[in-house]
Amino acid sequence: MATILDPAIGAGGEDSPVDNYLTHTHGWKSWAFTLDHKRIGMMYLVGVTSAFLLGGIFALLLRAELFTPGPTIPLVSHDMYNQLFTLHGAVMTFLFIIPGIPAAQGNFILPIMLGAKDVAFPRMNLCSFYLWLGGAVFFLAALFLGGLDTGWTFYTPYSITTNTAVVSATMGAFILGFSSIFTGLNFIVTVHTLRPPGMTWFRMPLFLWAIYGTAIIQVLATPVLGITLMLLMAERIMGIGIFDPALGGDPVLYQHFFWFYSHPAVYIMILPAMGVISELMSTFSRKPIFGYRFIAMSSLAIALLGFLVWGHHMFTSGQSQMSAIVFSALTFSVAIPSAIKVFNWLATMYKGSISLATPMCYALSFLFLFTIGGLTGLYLGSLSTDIQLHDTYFVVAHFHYVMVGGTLMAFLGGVFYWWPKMTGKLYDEFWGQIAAWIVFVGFNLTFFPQFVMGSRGMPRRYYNYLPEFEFYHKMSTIGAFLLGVGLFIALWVLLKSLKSGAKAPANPWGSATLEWQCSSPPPHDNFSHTPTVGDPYDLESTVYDPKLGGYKKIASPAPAH
Amino acid sequence: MNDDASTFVAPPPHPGGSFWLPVQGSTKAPEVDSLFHFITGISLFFFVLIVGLIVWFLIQYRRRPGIEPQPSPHHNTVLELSWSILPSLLLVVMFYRGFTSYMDMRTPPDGAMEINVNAKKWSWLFTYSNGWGEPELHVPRDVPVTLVMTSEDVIHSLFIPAFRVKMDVVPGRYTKLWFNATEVGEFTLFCTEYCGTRHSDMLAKVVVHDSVAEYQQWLEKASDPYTDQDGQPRPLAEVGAMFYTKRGCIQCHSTDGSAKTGPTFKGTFGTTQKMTDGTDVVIDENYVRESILNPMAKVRGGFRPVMPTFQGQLKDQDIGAIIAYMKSLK
Amino acid sequence: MDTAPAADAHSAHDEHGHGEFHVHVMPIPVLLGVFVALLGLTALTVWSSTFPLGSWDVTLAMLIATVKALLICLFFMHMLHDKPLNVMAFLSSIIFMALFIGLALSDYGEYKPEVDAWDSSRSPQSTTAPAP
Amino acid sequence: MSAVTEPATHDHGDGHHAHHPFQAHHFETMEQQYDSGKLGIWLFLITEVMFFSGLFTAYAIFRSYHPEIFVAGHHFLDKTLGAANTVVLLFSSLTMAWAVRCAQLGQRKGLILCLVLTLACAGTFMVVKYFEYSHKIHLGLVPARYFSFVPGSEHHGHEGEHGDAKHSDGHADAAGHADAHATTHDPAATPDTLDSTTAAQESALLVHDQVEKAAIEGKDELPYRIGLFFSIYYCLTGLHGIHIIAGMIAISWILRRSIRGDFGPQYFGPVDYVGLYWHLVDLIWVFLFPLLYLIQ
Repeated sequence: MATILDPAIGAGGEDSPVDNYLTHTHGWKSWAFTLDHKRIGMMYLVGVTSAFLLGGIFALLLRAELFTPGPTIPLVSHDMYNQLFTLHGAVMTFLFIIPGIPAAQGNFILPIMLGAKDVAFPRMNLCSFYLWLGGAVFFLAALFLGGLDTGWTFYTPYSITTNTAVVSATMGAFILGFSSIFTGLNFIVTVHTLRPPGMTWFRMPLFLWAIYGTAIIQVLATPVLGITLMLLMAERIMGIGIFDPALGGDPVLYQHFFWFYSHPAVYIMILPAMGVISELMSTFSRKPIFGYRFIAMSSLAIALLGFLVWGHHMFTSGQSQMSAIVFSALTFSVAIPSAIKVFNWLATMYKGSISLATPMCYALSFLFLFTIGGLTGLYLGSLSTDIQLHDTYFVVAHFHYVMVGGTLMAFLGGVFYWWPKMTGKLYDEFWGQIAAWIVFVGFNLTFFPQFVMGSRGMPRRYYNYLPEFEFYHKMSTIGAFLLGVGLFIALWVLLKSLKSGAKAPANPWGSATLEWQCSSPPPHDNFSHTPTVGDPYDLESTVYDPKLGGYKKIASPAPAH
Repeated sequence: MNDDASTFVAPPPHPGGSFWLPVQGSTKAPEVDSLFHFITGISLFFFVLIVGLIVWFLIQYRRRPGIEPQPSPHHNTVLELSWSILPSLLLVVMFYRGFTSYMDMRTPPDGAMEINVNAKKWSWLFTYSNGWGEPELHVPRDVPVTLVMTSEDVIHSLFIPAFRVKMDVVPGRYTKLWFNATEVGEFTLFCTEYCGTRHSDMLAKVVVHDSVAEYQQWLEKASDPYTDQDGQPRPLAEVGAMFYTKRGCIQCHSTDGSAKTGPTFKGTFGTTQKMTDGTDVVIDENYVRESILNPMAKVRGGFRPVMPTFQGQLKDQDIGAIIAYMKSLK
Repeated sequence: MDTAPAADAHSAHDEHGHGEFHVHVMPIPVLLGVFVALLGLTALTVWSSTFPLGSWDVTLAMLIATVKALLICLFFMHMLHDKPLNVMAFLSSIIFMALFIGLALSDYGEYKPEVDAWDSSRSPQSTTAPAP
Repeated sequence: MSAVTEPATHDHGDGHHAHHPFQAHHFETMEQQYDSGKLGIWLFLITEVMFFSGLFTAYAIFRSYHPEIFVAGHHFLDKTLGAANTVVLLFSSLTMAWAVRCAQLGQRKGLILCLVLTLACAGTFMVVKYFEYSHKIHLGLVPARYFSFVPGSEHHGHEGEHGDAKHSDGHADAAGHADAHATTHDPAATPDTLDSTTAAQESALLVHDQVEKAAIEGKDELPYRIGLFFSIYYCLTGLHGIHIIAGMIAISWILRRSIRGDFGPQYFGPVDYVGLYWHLVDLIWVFLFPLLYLIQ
């Protein structure tokens, strides 16, 4: 658990009471059985980051093995390599990127940003964290019970016939599904019933719209993952044969089941990231967000359209022509809301006063990388080019650009942005920006060569590859280690700030959303007085106060909205 | 020799490929490539537009003391509608072009030459019109070829980058794929659906013959292993060695005494070996024939029962050749 | 999920004291009436299954089951007097289920000939698929 | 909802505010707490519907494209037991709705009586299922891989023929346990054929009470994918059975609290939410019964 901090008694800040959510109660029991959404958010943050570290180690081992065409590092045989990429995929998706922003930052920020005292069902929130922990335990158990070599997609009939610990891993993913459902359910009810007076739907910050859209997907799609994994376990234990061709079943049916959840799941991953970026863009350009309603509505549009397009993962998997055409057409419809958001963020920067603080560095790299990720999705959406590019490194590069370039950048931007609020400490701005740019360069060096490799025909999940691709693999491996270095520096910057960071003012960035109206770190009950709900992007109403080292809210001259 | 290294000798990459895409080896390749470059053009335009704007805004509106953000509109419905409708027109064009060439790529012309493909854990088998099976795919130039594919265990996927074709090989049903090769020479065929340990070694060579005559000539010579180039009968053991490599025995049975997934062939013929159920069996003609056709009947002690059956892929004469080859490995 | 902004969730003020709130209580005759109707429909569907209706029997059985489901939802589950948000949420889950079943069904139908071709070719001597 | 915590620092705007003993600290009024609970349970019911949607999809696909296995398979299901179970569940739905009514009106004794009745019905439902399952497993009618039913062997006197030491213990997911230690039968025991039209005409109008004699006289051919019918049957009814048990646990928790006298006109949320869950489980059975039992 995070070390218990004793915040230095801040000189400034009109109400930085000694009593905040970290010092309200002490002892590990007060953390283990807490009902406070802020503590649950912090516990999730620690858990999710360690899962990311574990997944990252698998990634570096994997990339090291691919440095040369044949076997490269000792002890890594065919089977070991297959387990490395499977565990990298499974740990990263189920343990890090799906719970990442919604559970770690959403849990902490949503109630405060909404102006509520806590989420609607605090006990279900704690239960969701322990389900995440339970799921993680099952994954680690699978590690020692023979590993997992089916790919994070568990495609049948391979996942039925292999003798690795598939049942333990699927049980882990099954439990993590419930953790995700509980989080989503909690957020929908909180947003619907716990809004304070004055907080109408169109006065909510865009981060809440994004989290609300994500919660809809979590509630509607995750149960289908639950039934898919339960049927897979029944296949292995009872031999029900629905997905097993040897018993008359159909493996393509499994792919329909799996992708019906997994495509909405990629929107569970990207939507919260878009929410964070909307906040960062407005705050660090000192300008209200451009096209608020369009961004809010495109969040919901992505959430609902996300359910219509799962077939584009199966264009070459034996799916019928008619379905492929229908899915390809629908896939292009999903590209529009994302494009609207990117253009609106750009318009927000117009005539602003842009500061390159660390969160903004991550937000800008999000814009750059997510644009490439989105545009390469067009190749995979149109049918004939997808025939050539499916299951090659082009797809690997595409989804890493969208997931790492998108969600991880927004996750890091969000962590740095809310770090003063969460811990009451300011991090070292210089090293933060250095780390951000190393991560940006390292990322591009890792994944851009994979686009070229992929379109030239390099299939994915290959242990041995043809010598003609060696140059690109070498660049990609070097880039991967550079990315690793950048991420470790970022982690070091944050941890150092815990020890020796300056005391954070209530509103260091000058944002107008509610979470900056309470002290950093916030008191146990979020607001000693019910907050006055104004326009979340009325930035003229906050003025920099050098004595405070932060911004202070003044009566805004005219409702600018 | 490290057990993990690949045993496949890949032909060198065919000249004529561009930076992004391999050589255009089939009639459909130019169509796919032109859509690829069309989308690249659009993507480059939007990419340069967006990144250019970001850089310009960063320089122009960088936060400096004394510079306050000037008032600017917070929403402009006309602008919003324009940057939703215009891109969607481009998307419709992309979809339409992808859809039309996809329809051609998925409906084989009637009268195309049929070759049956059998994929199994980590090797390909192409069965030609005269029933002869080869681990290599030989096709004549400018003749539409349809591959009728099925798998014997898990899902594989046949991908020939040069021909821009890819289709999964699904157990429990047939899937089709067709192409019309235009470039003569040798290409590589990959498996692109994860299928287990040696997924990355499941490659095959694709040879495009210059004319139908040359292809027919190759087929005759290949489908009669018992006579060599100049018509003399080839020694049985040598034919057995060829089957040993072509039918994939090499992947699990070694000939240097070392045990791999399966027992070694070296020095086992005629000896008595213990089976998994403890009984002793003499390794004679009958045992080899039975183990090839029904491998689960008598499994050697200490080995996993994973050998697939070769029923219908090895004629009796071929099994005789393999037995002769095993005898020669004293 | 409805996108229209729901009415302001709750009144800003709350009455003095416990904040009384009234929920519709289902009268006993309605409960019993609905129960009898459900029994009747069950008998109907069992009775109708004895007739050889061919492919129509599924549609008829589903029709009766849907009527029974509606009865349970409206009365036993108070959907009649519930907030529209809950009702629309539940209906959206039915829509997404129909979407899943519909697209998966149509896809399997399209490539079924390839499965049948393989079935018929799976004659005894090809042992790729042991009969279960 | 969370137990009452009287927040020390938190004082409400309009002076002292008498909190209901079961009002959680972060809710303004009891109505807000009830509304959030109601939305919460409806969202949970949505996840249940989507959870079962997977099984209904599998059913729909195999029913519409391999109808012969359903026609052949449904003979082994006993319609009368199914109908009895439906009536039992409908009655339990009535008593549950009545229990919610009693809770709203504060009639403690009526509430306890209705809850006990609902629990009793749920129990009888599971007992009936136990008999159905154990009988089928005894005959070898289990999911595809271990399907070892030999036509004609179900008549009396052939008990020991395929004497597999199957004993079905408990009814939770009997198929699961039974198969775990099912003896490894040679799955190819059942001859397979694709043409099952003879079976269809044969069974058109046979309605018997005894399942052994019912529809299988003289029918010796079973379609190739017959095991899949039983896979879908066990998955659907087994999962539904698990949800019944979860419902029984929830109802007994509500029963304990109502005996303690927690519920009244101002605080009856939990009874309402468990009631809604129970009605959904009954709803699923309303669809399951005709789909599995009443097939032409």
